[in-house]
Amino acid sequence: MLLIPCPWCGPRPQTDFTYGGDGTVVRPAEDAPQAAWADFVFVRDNPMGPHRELWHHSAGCRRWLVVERDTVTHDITGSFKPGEVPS
Amino acid sequence: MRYSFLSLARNALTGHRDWPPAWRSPEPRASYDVIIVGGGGHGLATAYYLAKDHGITNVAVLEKGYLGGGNTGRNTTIVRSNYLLEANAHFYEKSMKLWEGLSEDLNYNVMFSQRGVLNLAHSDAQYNAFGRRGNAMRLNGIDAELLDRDQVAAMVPDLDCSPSARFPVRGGLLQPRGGTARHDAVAWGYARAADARGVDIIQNCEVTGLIRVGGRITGVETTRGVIKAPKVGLVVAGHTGHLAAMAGLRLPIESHVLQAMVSEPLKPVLDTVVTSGAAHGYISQSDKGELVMGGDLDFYNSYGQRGNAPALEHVVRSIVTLFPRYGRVRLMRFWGGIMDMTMDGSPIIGTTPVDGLFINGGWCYGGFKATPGSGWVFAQTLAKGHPHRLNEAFSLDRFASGHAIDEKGAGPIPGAH
Amino acid sequence: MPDLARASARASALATVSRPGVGPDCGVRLSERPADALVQVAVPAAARAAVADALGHALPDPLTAIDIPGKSTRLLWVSADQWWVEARDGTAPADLAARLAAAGARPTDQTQARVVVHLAGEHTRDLLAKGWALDLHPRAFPAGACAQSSLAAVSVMLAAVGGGAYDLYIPRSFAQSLWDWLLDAGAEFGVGVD
Amino acid sequence: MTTQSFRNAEGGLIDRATPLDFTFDGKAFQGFAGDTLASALVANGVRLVGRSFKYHRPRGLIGAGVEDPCGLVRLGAGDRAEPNTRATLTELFAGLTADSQNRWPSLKWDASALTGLAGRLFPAGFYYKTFISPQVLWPTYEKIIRAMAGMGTCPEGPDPDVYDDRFAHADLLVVGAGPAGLAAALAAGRLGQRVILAEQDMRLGGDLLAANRSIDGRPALDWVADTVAELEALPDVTLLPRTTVFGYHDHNLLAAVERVTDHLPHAPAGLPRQRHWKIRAGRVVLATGAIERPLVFADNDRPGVMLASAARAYVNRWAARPGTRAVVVTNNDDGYRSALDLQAGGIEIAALLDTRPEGGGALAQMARDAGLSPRHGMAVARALGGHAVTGAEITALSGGGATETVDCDLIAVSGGWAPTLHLHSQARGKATYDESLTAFVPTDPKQAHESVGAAAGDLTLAGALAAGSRAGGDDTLAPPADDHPAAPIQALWQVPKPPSGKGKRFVDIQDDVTAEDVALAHREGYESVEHLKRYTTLGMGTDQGKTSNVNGLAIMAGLRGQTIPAVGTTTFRPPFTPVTMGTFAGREAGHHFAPIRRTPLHARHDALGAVFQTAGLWLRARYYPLEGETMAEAVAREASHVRRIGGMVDVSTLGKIDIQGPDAADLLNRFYVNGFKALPVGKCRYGLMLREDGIVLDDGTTTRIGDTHYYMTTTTANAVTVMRNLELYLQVHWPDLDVSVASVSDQWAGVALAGPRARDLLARVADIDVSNDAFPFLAYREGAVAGIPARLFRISYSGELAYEIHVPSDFAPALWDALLEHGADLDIRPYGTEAMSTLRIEKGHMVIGTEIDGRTTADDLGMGRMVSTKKPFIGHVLKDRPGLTEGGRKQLVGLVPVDKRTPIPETCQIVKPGVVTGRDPVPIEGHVTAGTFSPSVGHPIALALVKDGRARLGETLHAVSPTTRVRVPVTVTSPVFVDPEGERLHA
Ligand SMILES: Cc1cc2nc3c(=O)[nH]c(=O)nc-3n(C[C@H](O)[C@H](O)[C@H](O)COP(=O)(O)OP(=O)(O)OC[C@H]3O[C@@H](n4cnc5c(N)ncnc54)[C@H](O)[C@@H]3O)c2cc1C
Ligand SMILES: NC(=O)c1ccc[n+]([C@@H]2O[C@H](COP(=O)([O-])OP(=O)(O)OC[C@H]3O[C@@H](n4cnc5c(N)ncnc54)[C@H](O)[C@@H]3O)[C@@H](O)[C@H]2O)c1
Ligand SMILES: Cc1cc2nc3c(=O)[nH]c(=O)nc-3n(C[C@H](O)[C@H](O)[C@H](O)COP(=O)(O)O)c2cc1C
Ligand SMILES: [Zn+2]
Repeated sequence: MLLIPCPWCGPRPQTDFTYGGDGTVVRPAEDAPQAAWADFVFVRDNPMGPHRELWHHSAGCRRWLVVERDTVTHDITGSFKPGEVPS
Repeated sequence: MRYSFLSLARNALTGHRDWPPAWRSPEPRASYDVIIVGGGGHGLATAYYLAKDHGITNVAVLEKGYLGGGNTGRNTTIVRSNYLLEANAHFYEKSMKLWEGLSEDLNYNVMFSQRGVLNLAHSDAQYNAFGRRGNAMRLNGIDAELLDRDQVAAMVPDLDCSPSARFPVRGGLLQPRGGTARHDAVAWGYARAADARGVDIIQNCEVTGLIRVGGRITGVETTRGVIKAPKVGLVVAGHTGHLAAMAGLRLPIESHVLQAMVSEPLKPVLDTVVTSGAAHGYISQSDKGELVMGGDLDFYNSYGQRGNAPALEHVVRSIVTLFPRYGRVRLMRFWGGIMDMTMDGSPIIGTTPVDGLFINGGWCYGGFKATPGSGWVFAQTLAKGHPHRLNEAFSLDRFASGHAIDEKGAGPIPGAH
Repeated sequence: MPDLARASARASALATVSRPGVGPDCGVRLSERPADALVQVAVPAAARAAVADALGHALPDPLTAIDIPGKSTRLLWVSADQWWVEARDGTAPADLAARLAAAGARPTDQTQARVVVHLAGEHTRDLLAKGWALDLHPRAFPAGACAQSSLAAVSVMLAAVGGGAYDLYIPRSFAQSLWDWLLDAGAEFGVGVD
Repeated sequence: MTTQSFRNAEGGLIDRATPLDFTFDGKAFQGFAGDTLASALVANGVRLVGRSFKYHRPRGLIGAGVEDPCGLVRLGAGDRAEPNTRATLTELFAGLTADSQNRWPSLKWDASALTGLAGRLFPAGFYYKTFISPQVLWPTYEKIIRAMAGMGTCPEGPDPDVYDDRFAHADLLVVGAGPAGLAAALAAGRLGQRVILAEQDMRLGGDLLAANRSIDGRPALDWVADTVAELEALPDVTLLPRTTVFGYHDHNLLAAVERVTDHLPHAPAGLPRQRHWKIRAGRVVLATGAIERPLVFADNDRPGVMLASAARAYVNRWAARPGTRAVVVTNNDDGYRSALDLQAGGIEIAALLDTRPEGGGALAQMARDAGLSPRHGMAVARALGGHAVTGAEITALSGGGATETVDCDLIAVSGGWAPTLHLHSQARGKATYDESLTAFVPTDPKQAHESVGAAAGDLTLAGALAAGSRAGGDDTLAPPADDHPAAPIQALWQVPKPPSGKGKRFVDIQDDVTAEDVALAHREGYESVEHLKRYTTLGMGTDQGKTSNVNGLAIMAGLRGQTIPAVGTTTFRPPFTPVTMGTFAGREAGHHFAPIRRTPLHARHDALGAVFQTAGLWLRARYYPLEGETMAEAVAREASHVRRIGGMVDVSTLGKIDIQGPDAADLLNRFYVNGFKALPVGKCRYGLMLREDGIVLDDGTTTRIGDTHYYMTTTTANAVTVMRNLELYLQVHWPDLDVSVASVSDQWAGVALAGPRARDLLARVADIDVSNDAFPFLAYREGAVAGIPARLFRISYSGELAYEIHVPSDFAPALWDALLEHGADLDIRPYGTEAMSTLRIEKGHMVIGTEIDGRTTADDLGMGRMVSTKKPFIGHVLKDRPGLTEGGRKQLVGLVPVDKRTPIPETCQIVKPGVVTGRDPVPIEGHVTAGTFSPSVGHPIALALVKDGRARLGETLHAVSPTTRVRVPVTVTSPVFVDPEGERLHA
């Protein structure tokens, strides 16, 4: 069971969270073309290695957070509030 | 040497010293007509049908590890064609028909065991949904039977069918022709048969780059050097996204871990494959005697090929809840595999925007059953340069165009199959 | 117009559960402690001071719960800029909510959304540890700490209230189910209901 | 009763004052407290304990602990039987019963042993080569193969026992309570750390329990006793004997199983049988020891061939002699220690063979001093005997193969020690081959763990104590110990076949894999260790190859002409030893598999005799049957009662969300396809939500209850998803919107009051003006109902004049009672979800799962006109993709049976009338989503999704269900069967 550090609550078991997928995809402008929207909804980098991803602390503070986790080792190297993610 | 009881007996007399290798271990040549990346069941089947049906034998299968060491070697071996949507139904049924003659075709016993696959329904709503699916199957020419609770109880006596169960059994959808097969044998059988037709199977050869010239594929870089080919097929399951990125492609795929487990071997206790979507678990018994079980994904991107406890526990909870008799049976091993989860739960088999590069992937957690059919249509796609009627719908551009094949209706979430 | 007295007739979510008596060797004792008001409040940063004024106490830090001295009111942190105000002094939820709204916060009445169960006894931690993944060692979770997490697959709030006792805030619809679980899981230690 | 004729009169960690009776294969025996089943069998001279997996060869005990591959029994009987249980890990208790497995009719005379005679026909993987043609015959062969395979038989019935989960946290988890582990725990414990020490054995002490060693000049067991006593006194140290750590997961979570009551003749009430510990540790010390390897020679599986360390463990720890006259064969110094201990335990050493050409360290000298005469360069070539060893054919390894025969009943073998690095490897640590040990040792840990003592490849006692102390945080603690300088081990992976060529040389003794099978795999190209494993089943048994894997891969390395590290190992996977499914499931199985959600009115429904239905985690009142009524009758009665008179239904399961803030209207406008900006205070509006891909997600009503305050309802099914989505968009995509959301699903209960007399009843109990003018369709008011503060909505799912009354949950029973009481003379009655469904089908309203099935668009459902073209909302772009807008899509329609009589089952697909359903695929026109008998129109009706359905009104199609042999000619109609103008709604 992963131990996910919530920026608000501290480290919590994975079972308290809901996974939200790739946290780097950006919702397009409302008037962006269909192709951009299809990209946002369907297409992913799916990297082997560091991955920034969304998790929802659903059994805790109910905040969404951005976790930086290696998809091979599962090591977590960062956890951020949305909007405070370093580039 | 053809395999048969007679040849086995003859070799017994000579202490089995004369069996030839099942496949050669050739050095890679400088170029091939077709390169298949990935020596799992699908890649090997593709090579076999390329040679057998299309006469294309100058083919290499490149495998980074050992043959069948990917998902082919780690899946729960359920074979079925019980799909609702037409594209799926026709494709998987083609695969089922190939299974039915596969051991003979390959001259290798893949132990295809049509013991029936039973999906449990736990409510009227689910029972009706299964009924609709079963009826769609029947209209698509596929066997299906809708069982009520008593029929289920008679067929699977160890199942808790009491009305007081947490998720009472209402009935089930049975596909009698569904069942299991010996997973490793499928890889080995295809490898041996492809090798016999001249295909080079090259193990311990990892593809590290895809070589493109002016939007066309011309070959691959590997840990054993550059190998040229005008056509390259990616058949790497959980690594599809990783390989496609080498050609600059991003895919509607995420890689996730699915876990499976086996119990200690038991004398026969379970003669059917039983699955419960509501309880998130499925189970069968292998010919060697272990109970083979699996369930849901771990639900986060992973290339770890190992799982974590919660998903595992959930599977066992559901199995013990459905089958209270198995509580004292011990588990002896669990493991994980990397699934290429697509955004609609259906595979992608066909061409790509890169000329000469073809993809066969996105099998989610249901591609073992597709192995023969997948190889068969993909061989045709590679040979002709365009998809067969049976895999036309599984195109890469279906997402952008709104033609997703969403069997579960789960939407663009890479978690369903 | 019918009987207005009915309005005060709150029916507990635990009205029909089994309630074994407290024996001499009960390792865990449960009791239901309905709050008079439990208001969830989102407090915009600008309204913090006003809200503290209205409550007569500063809002607690993350992961802590404070019993306001001299008042039967507890403040619990629930999320970024969100707290629960729990009153046991007869305050009506609507009045409390109105006070908070007047201070510029956004109150939501949750008084009847949660069933509050008090757990005490020497084996309380052992019982909770069967379904609660967070560390309850007094060094990690001292009196005054609170946390939301899953207990036997139900999302709950747990507050350490001192003396090895805890208050458990269970979503109402799950209360009976979780109560049954507590009795089953606690059988090893003996569970009684005060 | 057989006497314990192989028990020494003195010594051992057994309690001779507590004799315990037990049976094996029905025969009565006695042992002592402190025994395992295995040691008690040894003490009673029982050699033959089981039959092998494939050839059904007679098998005895080979090990004394987790490594033993063969001593598998069926423990107990009936529902509590435990198949494949290792005798070496089973603590003896009074009344224990055990039976051997995989044999018929008896252990001694097993008919299937004939397969062994024809063994040549069954080399590794034989089944791949035969039973191929004709494929249709395979099922017949398969039955036979399945019956022959397998090991134990499943318990007869449902498991009667309870299992438990237990989360734990520690600064330091120590796995293994040998000298290294005890020292680590002690050091850390003294420093005030929170320590958990887990030991699979019933006793703490590890190797010291079975060895004659001394620490600090005193018997080592005294040190163990002192250490355990001190640990027990430390408040933050938890000692867990009988606890196997079996899994090492990510982020330092380790899983362990504690056998709580397995060793008790009668389990005390309330205690779980086994406990599943989930330990999150700051650091982990792996002090798991090492496992001795056997030697590979002909017929090395005969009962009486035993690991030398096991033989000495039986003698030292249990005072039980595994034989009377032994041949000891070793390739390393430790074999001498075993020979000495056996001799001291009263076993005659017939021969002591050292496979090394010469040498031996201090222990060899001690052996010579004790009168033993080691013979160098010699090995056992073949064990003699059938059901038990009767002798050994021994041979010089360098000689021409000449053999001599030594009479003996025990062959004690030592092939060297392999560190128990399973957990280290599970945690992604590396294994490096150590030439000097001829074994893999743990290196490069990837998590916060370290291996110490024998587990790290240090086989000295002083080393174990020192490394343990250091790992515990204090390297000054370690006491000195009695180690002896050792001479190097010899790598010996197989002894050549005897000149007679007789016998099978087993590598994996449980799964019957021989050195010849390894060679066959190599010959046929299955030469990767992973192929070797899968082709021959080497290491795939219940012991997971603890004694066989290294021998097997070393033999393969030899055949491939490569080094052992180049060939590599197979993957170590959890569990370290097999764990019951019950333990995995823990308490949250069966009844507690998923928590149950109940509405505040649950007890009221129960009292009214409701039949409940599961909906997700919820239990909902489905219908309230009268005496003798079928469900269909009850539902028709309830539904028609609503239309004619009035009824009330519990709608508390709806998702309810409190939305506040200046941008709330904007948020709603972005979530729903229809406009919400202009919704006035005091009004409700029905809304439809899409997913980003343009497919319908959910529907519900949202009410503006204050200027910047809204109350949203969602479907029961999507309550969680919609709430999570609101949070996602507010927190991630649109952080600029100033809105707060809170789920209030549990705070509010809801009752829908529907039917012509609904208003009459409401007027009696509510304190507001409920006239049509004052409270029109889609109006909202706050007021009191029966004195209860309530939110009142004039909305209707049934299509009737209807209201929803929401009250805080605790008041719901009072509300329900008041409505029943004041509605009694109006004849307002409760109805269930099934009647609600009938009413909605009559109105063509859709639900999640059938019409809103994750594939339908707003237009498919006939809601296209609701979709705004003036504003963006979630899904607005992708809903226009060609695939979602082209012709031929399925659209929502109604169906009426042509004969106006035959019900249309919900399982139906739809075809054209002429289409014959048989073996060939036929075109499908659509499918039924919902069907019911409509009391309002007086005949069955259905909703369906039909290709281009709206253009086919009036067409006759056939609803077919081949699985249930149903075919109903139907006419396509509008999906609204009742009150299409909505007059009742507005009445
Ligand atoms: C636990 C589990 C249970 C499952 N249960 C079922 C089931 O019951 N029924 C069912 O139908 N399906 C099931 N599946 C899915 C099924 O196993 C897969 O869909 C199927 O086996 C995929 O076959 P494949 O040949 O495409 O992939 P694989 O067998 O994974 O083969 C791909 C190969 O590509 C190789 N490769 C990857 N990258 C490179 C590279 N760069 N260079 C060279 N080679 C490379 C890999 O090593 C691998 O051998 C399950 C999967 C798992 C993990
Ligand atoms: N000279 C030799 O050849 C030789 C060989 C082997 C051992 N030894 C002796 O053995 C001792 C080694 O001490 P040590 O402490 O390293 O090992 P140990 O063997 O004494 O103790 C290891 C302990 O770990 C337990 N264990 C293993 N895996 C476990 C798991 N997953 N869960 C719970 N418990 C588990 C075992 O039951 C055992 O009690 C020394 O006395 C050493 O001299 C010597
Ligand atoms: C259908 C099936 C049956 C299996 N049966 C066994 C078994 O009897 N014994 C065993 O040790 N492993 C068994 N395994 C698991 C394999 O040992 C192995 O864990 C799996 O193929 C994944 O490979 P890996 O663990 O080497 O990564 C089985 C796997 C599958 C797919
Ligand atoms: Zn949090």
